[in-house]
Amino acid sequence: MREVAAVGFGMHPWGKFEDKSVTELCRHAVEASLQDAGVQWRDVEAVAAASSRFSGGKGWGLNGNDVVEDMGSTGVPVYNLSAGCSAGANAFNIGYTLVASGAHDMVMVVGGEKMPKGFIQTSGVEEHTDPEFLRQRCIGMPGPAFWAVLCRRRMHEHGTTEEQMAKVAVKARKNGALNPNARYRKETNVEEVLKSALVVYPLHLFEICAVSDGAAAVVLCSAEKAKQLTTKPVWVGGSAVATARFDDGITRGIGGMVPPGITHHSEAKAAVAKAMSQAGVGPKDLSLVELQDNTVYYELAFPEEWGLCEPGQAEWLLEHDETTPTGKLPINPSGGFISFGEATTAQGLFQICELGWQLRGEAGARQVPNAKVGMSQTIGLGGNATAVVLKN
Amino acid sequence: MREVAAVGFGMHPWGKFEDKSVTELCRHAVEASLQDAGVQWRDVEAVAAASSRFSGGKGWGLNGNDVVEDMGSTGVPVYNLSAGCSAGANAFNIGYTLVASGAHDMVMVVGGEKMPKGFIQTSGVEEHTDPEFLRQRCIGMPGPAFWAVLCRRRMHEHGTTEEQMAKVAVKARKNGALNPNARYRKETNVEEVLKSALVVYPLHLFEICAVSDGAAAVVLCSAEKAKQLTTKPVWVGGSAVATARFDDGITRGIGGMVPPGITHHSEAKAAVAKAMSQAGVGPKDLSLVELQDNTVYYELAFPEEWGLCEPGQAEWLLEHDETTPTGKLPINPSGGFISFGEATTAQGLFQICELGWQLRGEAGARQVPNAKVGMSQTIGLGGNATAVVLKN
Amino acid sequence: MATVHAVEGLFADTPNGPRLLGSRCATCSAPYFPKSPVCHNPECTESKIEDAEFGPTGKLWGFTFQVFPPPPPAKYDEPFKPYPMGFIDLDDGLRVLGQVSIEDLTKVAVDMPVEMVIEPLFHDEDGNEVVTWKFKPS
Amino acid sequence: MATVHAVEGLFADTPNGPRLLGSRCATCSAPYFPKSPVCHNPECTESKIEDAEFGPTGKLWGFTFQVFPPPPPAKYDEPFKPYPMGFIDLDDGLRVLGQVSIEDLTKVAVDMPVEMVIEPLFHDEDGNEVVTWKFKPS
Ligand SMILES: [Zn+2]
Ligand SMILES: [Zn+2]
Repeated sequence: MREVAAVGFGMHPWGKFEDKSVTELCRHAVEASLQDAGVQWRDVEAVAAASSRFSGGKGWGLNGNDVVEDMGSTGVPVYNLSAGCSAGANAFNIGYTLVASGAHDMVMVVGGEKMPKGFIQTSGVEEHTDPEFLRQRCIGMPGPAFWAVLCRRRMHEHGTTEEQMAKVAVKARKNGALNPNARYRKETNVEEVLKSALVVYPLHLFEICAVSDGAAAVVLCSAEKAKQLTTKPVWVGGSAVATARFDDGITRGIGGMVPPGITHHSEAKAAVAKAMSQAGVGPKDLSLVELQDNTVYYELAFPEEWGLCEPGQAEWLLEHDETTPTGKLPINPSGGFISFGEATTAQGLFQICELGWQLRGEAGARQVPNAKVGMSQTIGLGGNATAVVLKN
Repeated sequence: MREVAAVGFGMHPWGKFEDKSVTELCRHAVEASLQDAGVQWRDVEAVAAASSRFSGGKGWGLNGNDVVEDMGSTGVPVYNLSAGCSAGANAFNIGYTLVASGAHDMVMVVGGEKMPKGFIQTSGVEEHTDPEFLRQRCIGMPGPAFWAVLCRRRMHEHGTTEEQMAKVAVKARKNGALNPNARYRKETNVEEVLKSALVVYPLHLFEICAVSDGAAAVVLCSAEKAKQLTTKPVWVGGSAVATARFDDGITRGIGGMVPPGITHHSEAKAAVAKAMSQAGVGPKDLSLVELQDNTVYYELAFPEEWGLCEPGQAEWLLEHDETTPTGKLPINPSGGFISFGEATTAQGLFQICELGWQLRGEAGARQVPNAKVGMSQTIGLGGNATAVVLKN
Repeated sequence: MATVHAVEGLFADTPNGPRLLGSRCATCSAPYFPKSPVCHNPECTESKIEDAEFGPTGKLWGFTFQVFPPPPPAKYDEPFKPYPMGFIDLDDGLRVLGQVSIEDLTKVAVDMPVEMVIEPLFHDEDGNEVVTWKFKPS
Repeated sequence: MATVHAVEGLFADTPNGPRLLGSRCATCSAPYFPKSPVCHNPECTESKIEDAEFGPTGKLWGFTFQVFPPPPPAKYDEPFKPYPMGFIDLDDGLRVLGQVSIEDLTKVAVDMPVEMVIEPLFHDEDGNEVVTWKFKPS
């Protein structure tokens, strides 16, 4: 496998854009990434795209083809990847593999999404063999309830308080306020968070990410190309994809096995471990982490599930400001999903753009000092997860 | 890039299977491919799957995740590829790249589909920016009309007769009759074909593929693994993906440019050229071709568009039985889409299975004598195309 | 006006009391609810699926409250009344999702012992009482 | 009962006669129909999109007959009457899809010179005559 560099990062800000098509959002991101890399659309040899359920793709998930038709049909191979909320970084992994293998020297990775309003429904089919249907019809349990159950369990195990959870949101929004690409750019405070609507106990509105529109793109290339383009390439240390294991403690339907110990988010844990191992780095080497905070709960649970801190230590790190951009373990300096909202299939790529900008020292007021190694992670429907390690 | 071997081929027969889920179809194909390869599900290190619009995938195109959950959640990376009717071979290309790059030593490629009845609609959205909608509302032109227009143009240019087109179907069904996996296993004759309903002039019902259910799977592995498993591996000589060029003569919406010369199916032509070049073979080296015959027209047009014969020579080859399994240029010895019907995203993989069986000399009564090199090709919505060359 | 199950075939009031109707693999003892035609455990050497009943006793692993009316395909009686629900670890090795049947919501607690019951969930258009499995403190 | 366009903004009866309303890139002269906000030609060095009219004359590159009623979202008047349609190469460089307006279907021929017309396609629920672009022998 060859070394792979990330030489262009582009993003359309996250938000709600009634007047723009997803094609326009993607064009903005793709053009920005090309300009950032100093290359032309014609230099792109292949496209790996997040395949969307909600927007574009001719109703068939052909979102990469939409981008190619819009930017100019050069005949390049296109790969459209479906992986729920992990699609963006799943596509990144394919882009990485296409360059690492020597199949291509320059690949565009892109994800864009315009989200419908309200809760994300997974299938909508009224079918008795669909576990999603059974959960909603027989138990009255919509998706976000999972987060809430896990969160409440954590409160029991580690004594996590509602104030601490609110502080995660406060920290996220503080970072988001410093990020021109974030949707929510106003700081908040613990009181305001706890006064926001209780969505599903113990989680409040400000502690769960909204749905947004957005697009992001990354240009990957070989070491040889990278050296022609820049003196400061960012390198892909690791890119991993994994799926949930059979013994995962989060049952995917309405019933599963009582797991042997704590095996939650086995897909995320496996992806993170593999990406770090590929990159030859350990928890101590991480300058920053962009993790998937659909809810504040994840920011407390993930670091310890991955061995970045001890069980129960996440709250301590938070209380001691160690997860801020200037702390020991900066988490989501971008502002995270809490500040961006979720444009499902594009999420993995906004994280990777943030890693790139941080490693180059271009993150402005939210800059992590002396950032050398960054890791991002997503988790999506179907038991999909990804992790990416970028380094200088 | 490392050498990649195809060591397991598995298929669920094509047809209509009201009582089986797509998961069951896929399980049948996957288990058959594992048995064929002599490996266990646990040996599979990654899955590349065709992402379906019609069946399974939790409504999000997560068809590979369905397969993994069903076969057993080992935690392997899953890649779900959308490419319209090219999805199966697009996923094959990713499986190939994952092994060729060294990322994995053994990868399962799978595609399965249960089709709804009737014509395939592409989006169904009544939206004035959707070219599909405009074509149907303003012109009253459904999808199959494209084939008919191209076909009628060919009649004008090469004097192709309706009898010759019927003969393509007769030849296809003769091969299909010898293939236990084909849906239509009864021979037909020119008279019967021409008496079948005129669907869209000049194409009759028997000259257009039906919609079917089906599933197919291929196990790919490194040369080292292959040598442990078999003394007769089939090698992936080439695997290519391409998209249509801007100057393609088949306008994608309702209007485009008058092309400079004949530039039809530029995506298929590019994929085929690349796959042959990768494999280091030319037209003369091909023992057999499995091409996408949604309609008989393609079997006449594609060989000459790809340089396998001279313009206008396809009818001559047909009339002289040179495209039968024992001819000079055997086309679709499997029976093709005409005999199988179309299970959109699985099609590319039934073709590749046929190549594998032919190259191993296991194709029974439809065997191409002394088959050494086989090529398959698909073309799909969004301007996607693929080509694969397998060799002994 | 009859009593109907939210979805048929998932649970029953057996001679031994309320039980969930699933299956279990005789080889690796993996539990399945709803029933599974094959064993999905990748460590399992041979899928040997047999019908199995699960319940009634276990512990509430974690919980939450549904405080807003849930979106379709969920159904509920008007006026909507918040309810607790969570993951229940049954003694026989099945982790199952379910509502908690309890009057005083402040009494719901992690690791609380619970017992399966069959209780009303909502009333359908024909006035039928639609029941489902729930868990009450035991 | 008025005359309405099948879809607004795609064609017009201009002072010069019926025309398709599209756009063209001033840099590379690529034609677009319907209008495109940007030039999609990968060889083009700078997207410079201007409104452009196309038609009326050209040649029928290839054709077919719609012999069955087309599925929705197509619409047609009952009883359904088969019609020819095809790809028309306009003299100004646009390849466009359209119906062929002709009485004797046996007279439709490849490379036949044609001319754009605006003609009825179907009648809507309100009795309006819905018109579209078609091509008649010229
Ligand atoms: Zn078992
Ligand atoms: Zn231009």
